[in-house]
Amino acid sequence: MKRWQSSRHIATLAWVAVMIVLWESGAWFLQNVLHDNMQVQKLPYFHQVMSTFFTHFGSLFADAMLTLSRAATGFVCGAAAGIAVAIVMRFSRFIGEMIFPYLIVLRMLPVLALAPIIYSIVKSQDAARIVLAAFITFFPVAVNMYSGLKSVDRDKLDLIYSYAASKRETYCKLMIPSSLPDLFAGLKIAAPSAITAAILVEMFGADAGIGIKILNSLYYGASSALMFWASVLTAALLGIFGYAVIYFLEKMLMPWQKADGKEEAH
Amino acid sequence: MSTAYKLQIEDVSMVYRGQGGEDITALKNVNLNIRKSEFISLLGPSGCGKTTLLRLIADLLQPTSGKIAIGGLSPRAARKARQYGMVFQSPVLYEWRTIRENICLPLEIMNKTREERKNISDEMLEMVGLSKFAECYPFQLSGGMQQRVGIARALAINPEILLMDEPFSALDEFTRNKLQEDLLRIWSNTKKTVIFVTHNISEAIFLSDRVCVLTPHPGILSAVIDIDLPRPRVDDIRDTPEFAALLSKIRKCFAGMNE
Amino acid sequence: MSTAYKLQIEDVSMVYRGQGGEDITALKNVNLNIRKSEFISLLGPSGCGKTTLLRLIADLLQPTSGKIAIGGLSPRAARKARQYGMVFQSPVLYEWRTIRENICLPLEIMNKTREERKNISDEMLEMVGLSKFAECYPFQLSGGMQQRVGIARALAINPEILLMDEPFSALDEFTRNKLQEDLLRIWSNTKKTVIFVTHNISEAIFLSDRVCVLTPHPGILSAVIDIDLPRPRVDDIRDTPEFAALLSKIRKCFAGMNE
Amino acid sequence: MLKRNNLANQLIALLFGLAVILFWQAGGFHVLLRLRPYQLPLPNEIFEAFIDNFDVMMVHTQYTMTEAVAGIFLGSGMGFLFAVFTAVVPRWGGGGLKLVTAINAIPMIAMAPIMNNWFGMDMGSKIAVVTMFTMAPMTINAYYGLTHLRPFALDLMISYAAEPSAVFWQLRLPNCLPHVFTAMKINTTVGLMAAIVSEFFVSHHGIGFELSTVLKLSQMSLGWAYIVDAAVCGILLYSIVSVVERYAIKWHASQR
Amino acid sequence: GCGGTKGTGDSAKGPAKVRVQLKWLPSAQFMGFYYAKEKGYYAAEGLDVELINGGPDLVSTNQVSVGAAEFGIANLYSVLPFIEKGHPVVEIGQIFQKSSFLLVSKKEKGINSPQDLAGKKVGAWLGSAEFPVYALLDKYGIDKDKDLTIVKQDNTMDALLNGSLDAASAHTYNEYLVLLKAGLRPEDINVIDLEQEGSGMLEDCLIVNSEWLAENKDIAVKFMRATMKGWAEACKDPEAATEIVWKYLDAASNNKEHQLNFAKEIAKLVAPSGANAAQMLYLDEAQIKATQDLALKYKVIKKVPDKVYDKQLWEEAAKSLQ
Ligand SMILES: Nc1ncnc2c1ncn2[C@@H]1O[C@H](COP(=O)(O)OP(=O)(O)OP(=O)(O)O)[C@@H](O)[C@H]1O
Ligand SMILES: Nc1ncnc2c1ncn2[C@@H]1O[C@H](COP(=O)(O)OP(=O)(O)OP(=O)(O)O)[C@@H](O)[C@H]1O
Ligand SMILES: Cc1ncc(C[n+]2csc(CCO)c2C)c(N)n1
Ligand SMILES: [Mg+2]
Ligand SMILES: [Mg+2]
Repeated sequence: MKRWQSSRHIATLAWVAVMIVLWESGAWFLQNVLHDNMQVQKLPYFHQVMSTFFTHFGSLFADAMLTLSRAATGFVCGAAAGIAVAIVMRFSRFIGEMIFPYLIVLRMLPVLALAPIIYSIVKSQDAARIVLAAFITFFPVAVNMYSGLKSVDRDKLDLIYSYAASKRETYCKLMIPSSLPDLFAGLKIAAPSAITAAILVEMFGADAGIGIKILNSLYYGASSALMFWASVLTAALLGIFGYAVIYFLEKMLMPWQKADGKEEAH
Repeated sequence: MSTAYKLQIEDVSMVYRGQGGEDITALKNVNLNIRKSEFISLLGPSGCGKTTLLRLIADLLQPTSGKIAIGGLSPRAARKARQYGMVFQSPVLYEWRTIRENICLPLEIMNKTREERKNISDEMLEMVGLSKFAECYPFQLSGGMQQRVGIARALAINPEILLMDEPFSALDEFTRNKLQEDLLRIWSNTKKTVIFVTHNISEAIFLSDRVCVLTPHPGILSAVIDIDLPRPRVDDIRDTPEFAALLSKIRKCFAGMNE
Repeated sequence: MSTAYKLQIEDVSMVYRGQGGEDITALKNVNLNIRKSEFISLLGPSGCGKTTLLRLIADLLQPTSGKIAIGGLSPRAARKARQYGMVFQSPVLYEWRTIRENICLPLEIMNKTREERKNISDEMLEMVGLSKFAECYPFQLSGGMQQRVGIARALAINPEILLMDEPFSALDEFTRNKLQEDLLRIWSNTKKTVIFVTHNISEAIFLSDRVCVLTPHPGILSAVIDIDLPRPRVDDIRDTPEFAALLSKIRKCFAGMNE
Repeated sequence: MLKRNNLANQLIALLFGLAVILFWQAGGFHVLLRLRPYQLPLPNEIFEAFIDNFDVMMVHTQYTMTEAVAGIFLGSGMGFLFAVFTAVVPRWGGGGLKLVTAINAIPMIAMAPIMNNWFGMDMGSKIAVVTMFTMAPMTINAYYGLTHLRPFALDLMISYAAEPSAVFWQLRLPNCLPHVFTAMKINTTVGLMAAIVSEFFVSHHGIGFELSTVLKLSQMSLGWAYIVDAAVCGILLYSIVSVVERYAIKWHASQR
Repeated sequence: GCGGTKGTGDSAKGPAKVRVQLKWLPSAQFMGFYYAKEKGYYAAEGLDVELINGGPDLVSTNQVSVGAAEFGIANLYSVLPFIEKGHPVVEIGQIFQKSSFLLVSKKEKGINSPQDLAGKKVGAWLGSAEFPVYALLDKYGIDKDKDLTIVKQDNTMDALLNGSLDAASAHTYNEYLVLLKAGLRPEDINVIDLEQEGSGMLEDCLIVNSEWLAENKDIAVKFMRATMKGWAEACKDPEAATEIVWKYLDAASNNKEHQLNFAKEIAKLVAPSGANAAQMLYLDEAQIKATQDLALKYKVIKKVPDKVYDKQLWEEAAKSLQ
């Protein structure tokens, strides 16, 4: 068991190592074989990005925390709304069928296009931020949760039905725990998206944040290209962090799940 | 007079829709009246509609035609009044709950206090011999152990009507005999109405006041046999000639049917 | 001499890890040799480790200690050589396949032609009495019917070693008797080695060459009893005094254990 | 009986939508949300803008849909293959799974300029963005479906010493189909969104290209016509997935 | 009441709060405001000014119109359609006195005069700054829909550098400098200067929510006065201004040398004829009319709105500054 765990870590490290080697050789290839004058923008050397990353670590970290806090607020609101709506839709088949198509319509509205109108409705940058980030988080959570709620075993439903459990209890004790795996699959998609959303919202102006770093470094050209990549890297790390939080939450909340991806005995 | 019965099944038929849209008649014109505190067994070969009938009574299915009344109530009303305790044919445990938590599920729903839950679940775990496994999750239990959890869960709430679908089929003879006796003890103490599905004829005789024999395709209630053995019944009763007579009488109901 | 045995189980123990990290010993130092074409039953109360032993033989679990050999091969090698046919305690049907497709699954894996598949599945469906339900999906079948599909699926591939985990427990007496006879017929025709888990003593006697009695906590092989009843066995054999003697002999093995 | 119920529900859903539109047309939203007429156009104005610009809109719509559909197929396909890889060799795939989710974490707006540099300013770069962002939802969902099997389902296969390919085709694949459809539903929206957002950068065609321009110029009616257009495209893609789902997994609990 | 009564305070009760919506990322482009705030000019007028950063997807005019800010910075030509549609905004000062707009191309593309743009891929900031380009094309009889491909340009110059664009829009103060920093020499770049071509349209101007203005004229005048002083001082000493701007920037993703060059270019646009506070933000009616005419011609607006600008505030402020 232990051995297996550590070999898994080694595999992750191997992946990272392979990616870095590929990255470095790609950059080298662009620079020295293709003589691409856009090499720095297209694919700067990984070690250069890392060196920028560590040189400006303090500043990147501060911005990352800012973006993370915005993302977290949006994520929590969006996920909560997603869960709630999925429950309401499953709760009443009627409501579900009535609002589901409109939910899709709503989701299809391009967020960036909606921003001006949201700004004119809520009139506060902070509130607009949360609404927009929540909007993006909402859908994967709602869809996954809804499909989980719809797949509950007939027998398990019959059991609690035979106790004439109230709807509330049916949801608390059966529907929700039984859809937790699906919900978590949705949350795993949504958590990194929430970071994306927070950064997206920074395009509407903010004092600081990873998005602002990305914007600045794009605006001022090649000299900031490394900073751009370092910021993108930071953003990706934030996303991984979000994913990891959900992953551990899942392991914590669902002890009955046997170790997933159990190895086959072929 | 009709109110003398706890359960009235009148001309009940159940037709499922098959894959190709064709009809599968699971039950046809079943009539049965069950008195309060009666112990009834439903006996019949595989696929004859026993589970279907139990599910109709429990309001988990609606009959295609006919009517079911539970002490004057509709199955729905009786269910809402929480008169039912049900043991399913498969254990139907919630995999996110430990064994104890599974047994406590209906107790929580019926708003028992934490202490009551603890006491009742302890008692039930003891009865089905799983005290040591209280904090295990279902996947850690053997098939028979899981089935016993299902039984413990149904008995925990002390319902007015106990619907049991082949509860002992996965159990060995000794465990089974012990639980049969436990069930009879509980039944005689609490005067529940029990509807017990089984395919084991001797089990049906040992437990029941009456045995209802169902024959398949479509499921028809072909005989209702009174079991006038004295109570309390103990294990030795199985070796009496009366018992043997009933056994062969019921066997005969099925004879010829099996081809 | 050792090669005379099809299956050798040497000092096998199996320990599961419990929830709190504590150990659950399911099997302890089990020793058993099984000859080729022998029909062996594993008998024992719920939770004594019957399923565990079967899974160890089938290479679905690795023993904590001890060794299992199948005609000189490791369980893994035997499995890879496709010597096993297995009936699980629960039906384990794939819900996206119809009944026929479920039965054909191993046939597909073993690259039988379409026509062979059709013929074999027709024959198996006929045997378990489900021809009419060939095109149904599992959820449309009763519990016992599902279990019969699992049996049909295992017999379809005509494996060298048949591992059956309480295959008939959800079946009524008649269906059960019929399938028992079918199984014996197939066995005597094809000379398979059968390891049959059951908690039904009379079933074990009726079918087996030898009955292995397991006692629980931890699972220990406490007795191996030769069943020297003549073959072919027919239903009437159950009423012979020899049968009764074996029955009570085995019952005694369990006596006292049940408290 | 169930059929008629469905129909009635759909009718009510339709009526609900109509009611919302009527409420909007009557200026209800403007009162409720305290909006000026120019901040939110009325349905009839949107409709007129739609009619007036129909031909141009269809050109842009086609462009964006092509990007989205191509990217969704590429991304979902790659994501699925990755999930398969991870399920087959969990030891190696596990680390890769983290990398795929890391890609999902890169903000679209940072990816668009990079992709423009790599693949030019035409469709290629937009398809690349869509591909990247539809990968993770598929990978995560498909991996879940490939590995979370019913108890003993895998044991059955193992007892047959089934080839890994048989385990895959006969067990893992059907078991994960419902999850693949969930992912495809998410991807229809993610994909369209990614296509539109990447057109907010260097571009010369597409709904996002038009939308970003038109809205900034305060041409709200036309902007909303494009918003409605995008929504219709999304629903179209979503409906296609739903219909395929209904036929592909009619055995699944969610379809009964 | 959706106007901007919020954010104002009775001067008796401490400083009046005023919000200014910048049109873009913080940079030397807004150095006059930072200067005035940092040097206490606003405080001296009894104002507490908050400068709100913009971004690529933010429409500053919209923010002012909905009351998220009282004042805003925007291109005059993009404000016009908002005013036409009835948004309660009005121009009260012109920050850039002339256009900074260039069309740049690499020498090897052979775009030596505007006529050569035909058949090329030309970048324009669609939605915010495309009209000067259209005006130029029109002047040379090039049909923007048929004779060339207009491509939506992002906030980088990568597309020009990697060759997927033949010509790109650029401001003197940033994009042109970015090209130089990317390694191009001035002689490698062909430049079409829209100001020289007579197609330049007025860019950064100061707008205000007119509903708020109606009740807060005195505050607006104070704000104007401090702002004009800020701009004058900043333009006089771009080095000092850059130091102040730097405090508002994210040091990690900015470059001080670039900001200084940036500031110097801005100074040329804001104070082309000397940095006299009373002449800052001057509203040149002829130039405004020229911009309106171009906007009308290229269908940015259907007709010239009644009231695009309000000169009264500037006059009051300028008077008190003399
Ligand atoms: N995955 C597991 N984790 C922990 N303990 C387990 C696990 N599987 C089985 N056990 C324990 O091992 C013991 C034997 O289980 P097994 O399933 O072999 O019993 P069995 O003889 O088949 O019983 P039954 O007749 O009820 O099916 C039981 O006490 C059970 O709790
Ligand atoms: N959901 C369903 N759809 C279609 N047919 C069904 C469905 N459920 C049950 N049936 C059919 O109804 C008949 C009776 O089923 P039922 O489950 O009541 O049998 P049973 O008497 O409980 O059998 P067993 O002893 O095997 O559990 C069977 O022929 C079965 O195929
Ligand atoms: C997406 C995008 N739109 C416009 C510009 C051009 N631009 C750069 S700064 C600025 C504000 C004031 O001059 C403007 C309009 C850009 N770079 N990126
Ligand atoms: Mg049944
Ligand atoms: Mg077992």
